Amino acid sequence: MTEELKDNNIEQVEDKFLAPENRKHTVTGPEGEIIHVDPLQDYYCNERPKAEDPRNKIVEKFLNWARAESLWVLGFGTGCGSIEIPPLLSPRFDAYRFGVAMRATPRQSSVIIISGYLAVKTLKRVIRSYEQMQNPKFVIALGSCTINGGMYWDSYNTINRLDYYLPVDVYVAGCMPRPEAILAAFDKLKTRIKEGRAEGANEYVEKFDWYKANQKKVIKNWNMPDYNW
Amino acid sequence: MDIVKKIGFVLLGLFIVLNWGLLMAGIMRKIIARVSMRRGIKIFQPYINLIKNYSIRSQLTHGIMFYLGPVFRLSGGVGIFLFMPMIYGSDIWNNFSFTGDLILIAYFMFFGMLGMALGAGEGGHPYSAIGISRGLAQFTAIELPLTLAILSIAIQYQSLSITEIVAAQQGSILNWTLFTNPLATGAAMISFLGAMGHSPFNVVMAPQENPVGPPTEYHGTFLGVLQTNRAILHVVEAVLYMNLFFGGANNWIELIVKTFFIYFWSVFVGMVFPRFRVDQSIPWLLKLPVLIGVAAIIVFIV
Amino acid sequence: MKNNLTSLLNWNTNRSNYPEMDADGNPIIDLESQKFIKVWQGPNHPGVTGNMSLELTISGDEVVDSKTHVGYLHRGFEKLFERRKYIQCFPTCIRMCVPEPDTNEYNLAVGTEELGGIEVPDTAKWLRMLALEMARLQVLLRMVPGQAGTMGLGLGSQWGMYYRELILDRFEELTGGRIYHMYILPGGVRGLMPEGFDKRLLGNLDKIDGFIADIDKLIFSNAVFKKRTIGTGFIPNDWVDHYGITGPVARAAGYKRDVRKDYPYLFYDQLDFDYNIAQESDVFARFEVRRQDLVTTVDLLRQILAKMPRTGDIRATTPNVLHWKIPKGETYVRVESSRGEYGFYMVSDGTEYPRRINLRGPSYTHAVSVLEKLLVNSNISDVSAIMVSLATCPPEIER
Amino acid sequence: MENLINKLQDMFAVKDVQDSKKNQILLTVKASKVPALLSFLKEFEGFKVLVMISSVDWIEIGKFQLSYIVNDPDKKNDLIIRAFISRKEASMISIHSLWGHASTFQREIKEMYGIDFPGSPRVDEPFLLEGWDDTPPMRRDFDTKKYSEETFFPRPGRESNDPAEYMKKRLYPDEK
Repeated sequence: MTEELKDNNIEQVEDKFLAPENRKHTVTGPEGEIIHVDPLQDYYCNERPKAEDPRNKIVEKFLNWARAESLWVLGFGTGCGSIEIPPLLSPRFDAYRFGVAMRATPRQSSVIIISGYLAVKTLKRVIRSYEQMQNPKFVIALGSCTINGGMYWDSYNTINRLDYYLPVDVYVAGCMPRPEAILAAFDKLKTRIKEGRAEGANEYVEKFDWYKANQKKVIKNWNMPDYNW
Repeated sequence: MDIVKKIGFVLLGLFIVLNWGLLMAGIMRKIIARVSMRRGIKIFQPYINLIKNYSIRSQLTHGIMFYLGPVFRLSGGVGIFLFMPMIYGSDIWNNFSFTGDLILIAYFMFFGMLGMALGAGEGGHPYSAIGISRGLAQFTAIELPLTLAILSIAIQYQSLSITEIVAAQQGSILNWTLFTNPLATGAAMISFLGAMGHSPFNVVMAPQENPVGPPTEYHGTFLGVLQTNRAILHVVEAVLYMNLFFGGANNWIELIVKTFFIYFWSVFVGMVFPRFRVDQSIPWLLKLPVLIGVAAIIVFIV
Repeated sequence: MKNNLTSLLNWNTNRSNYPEMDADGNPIIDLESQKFIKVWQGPNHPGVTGNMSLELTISGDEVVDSKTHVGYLHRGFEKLFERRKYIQCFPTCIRMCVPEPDTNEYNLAVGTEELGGIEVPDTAKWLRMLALEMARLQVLLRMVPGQAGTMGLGLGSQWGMYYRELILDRFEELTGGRIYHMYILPGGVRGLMPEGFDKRLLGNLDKIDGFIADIDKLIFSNAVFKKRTIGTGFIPNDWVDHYGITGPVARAAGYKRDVRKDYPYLFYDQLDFDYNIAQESDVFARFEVRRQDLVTTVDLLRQILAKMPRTGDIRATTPNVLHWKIPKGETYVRVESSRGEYGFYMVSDGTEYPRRINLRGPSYTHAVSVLEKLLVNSNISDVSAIMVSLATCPPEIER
Repeated sequence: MENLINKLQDMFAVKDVQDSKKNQILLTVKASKVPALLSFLKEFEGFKVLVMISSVDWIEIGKFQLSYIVNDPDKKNDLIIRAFISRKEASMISIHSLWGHASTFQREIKEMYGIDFPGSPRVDEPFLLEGWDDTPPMRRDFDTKKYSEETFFPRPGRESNDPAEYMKKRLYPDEK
């Protein structure tokens, strides 16, 4: 018992940003039994993610065509680039023509558009949204700020390179990229998917430890489960 | 041997209905896009979305009810289809229609919703719970005018069999319930707006008010099943209205044209109205449409 | 007994005393009691403008307590300005409010000119006015139908986006940029109007007149829209000064607050326009004020085009901008943006780097303190409508 | 305005009065007198609106400047009231009871400069940052470039060339 208490104490000292209700603690049940609770563990997804290999070649080719022609984008405007997303869906540019649609929930979307710079606080939410999306999933990064920090290269609160935290499929340069550029990015992404090269989700699984280490270096307040698929 | 042939035709009918549902969704999306000055999606986009959803590699389930939710929903849609006579006068296309099918269908319309409630509840997302409680509350209010209309028709035609109701409307366009019983048609068409999930009664699935509502947690194959059901449900509910109020169909072409216009009515209204809140829509539904429905019954009792 | 019966029949009871408050005026909320649920709206939620989140405690469909959480867009602009010269601040500062960037450049330019003692030529002033009003127009074209979009009437927003594109085209012609223009610099503006620009702009304005007539029919006379908005999100009169509410939100409460009239800058005193005021102070009134603003802005653009000189000096001579030492001083400059008073507090310490540039955007009060109060006892479905009616723009809160 | 300034000089010993521009006056007052001055202005002189509270770090003299901008919406006047407090153990009297949004400004200043406002609502909660354990970022002695380079994996950029030297190297490599 003392061992465990010690462990808990160490945990608490290390995670000074962890909210009190999120720390590991023990609860006494109605019949006197002691239950250990780790609020940051998601009990449905408490195993490491697995890579999902493509099926046989011909079937996969057909499925990839369907995936490419129906891109459901997570409606999460992370930065200033999101000002160009509504025009994208409006009469002038009309991305619906190309099978692009916005979805409100990460579970149903296959593309996440990182629209511009990511503040550390947003990065945490983006990672969580990304992990909740289902394999196969793709990332489009808009703007110079996701490539090298862009205008905010020396800011203390924005990340510099997105590919250290998430596997990026398509980068769009510019500040801010015009809707035409975003349409071109969708086109590029479609080509990648049809060629079977957009395996970002599997890449994320393979280099999982590296990604997690990078993410935890930046996000000091790691107030979420390690896996949440 | 006969029953095998029957099952074969039922499955074929289901296939036609599914395809027409998906196509109709594409056409409607195209019309909506044209009104908002866009070109809109490809007409076959719903098919691609469906294939994509079935091809998602990883899925996760939150438990047995979560898994069964879409199955219940689908059986609700297929159940209506099974007992719905599609084509009047045709032996093979009237499915398993029997004398009391109207009551069974009215039950099946609610059945999918209940299954969905169980599944969405187990999903664990607070917005699905909020969405489904809104949905059930509102759907009860939506069903009420429809039930009154059905009662009114049953009294009018002295029958609870859809086939007989359709038979009574044959002959001339003036024999349709639309003209013989306009009050019941009015109440039922208002209820149809709610059943189709378009504005002003779509606060259940509203993206702005609560992100997508009950299916928030559903993805991949689960979502594919829900979409399949949606395509079937839209057609069979339109077919129900067609049978009850618009004289039924003598062939598939007539069915397609009529269901298209019936469904278009809900899209048309949904295009130009924002949505009600639940606490506004329920009182609204309980006032005017219910009064019309009651009036429709009184007219035939007296 | 009778009282109970009437309250049973009346479903719009006064809920403002629910839940009970403690001595400090904070609601007593016991999450363990199962009466309340905590839900988060945002940052990943289509009903929230921009990247922001609301922590709502709800009881049934009613919000009983709300907390705003901002900082998802924090880039540390005010720190970055310390490392940049005044001219280098321009490309950075326009990103502080993305939907309407021109007010940022104008404020920074005017502040720099005031501290550095520079007089701007007349033509440049007219062109600045043109740019500012065009910016306001493109925001309002998005925002006015967007109010109906929060309730599921997306048709108006789609049309609005089309007409906004026309104005963005004119911006591209005038400045070369679509969203970020960098047109207004210290000492003047970057260029004259291109040939035929005013004819094309006037053509677009005529089209926008037609659009306003369309949304009048689609949204203003829409029964469901009125039912949703009238009486929703009521701001009491005494909040206006107590919370520093400005712009259309204050005007919808009957207050005459418009920087263009109160502290005339540029040549706004030569133009003929009036305060757009409503009294009801609910979502519908704010929407109506914005719609009036849209009409006024179109009218102002016509007046500006009629009155402005077509040629002339557009740039005062300034010292070399890379070695320009601004004298020591402090100033507060303000401009009327589409959301309200938009001000910069600038402190110079006599070097070529600014000591401090602090932005005070209207959302800073509207979306943090006012929104938190306003959401209490509202329906959870109305949250996004109220948020949009306050014209929340998260990047200017967080900078 | 002049009348008012004379009154303020008598009552609160304001000093350093400057006209920054038309209808805008800068003045300095002792930090302890700020709440009294502000409530006087609010109640009796019509300065009903608090425009903003800002802060400036004067690291050279070891002081923080707090600026309160108040506005009279009827007579259209602005006052910028400056108060200086020590940089060590910086603390200031909170004015959250005078204006509803003052606490938001104070919360931000607490986070960005580390100036404490005892009693202000939610002042200790993080406002913009999350999990920040370094020097408060807006202080002059916090180096944002260094922090960014150490934390955020900077992407190695192009070698920047001095154009004059580059041209010389390309075109006249032999010349000394």
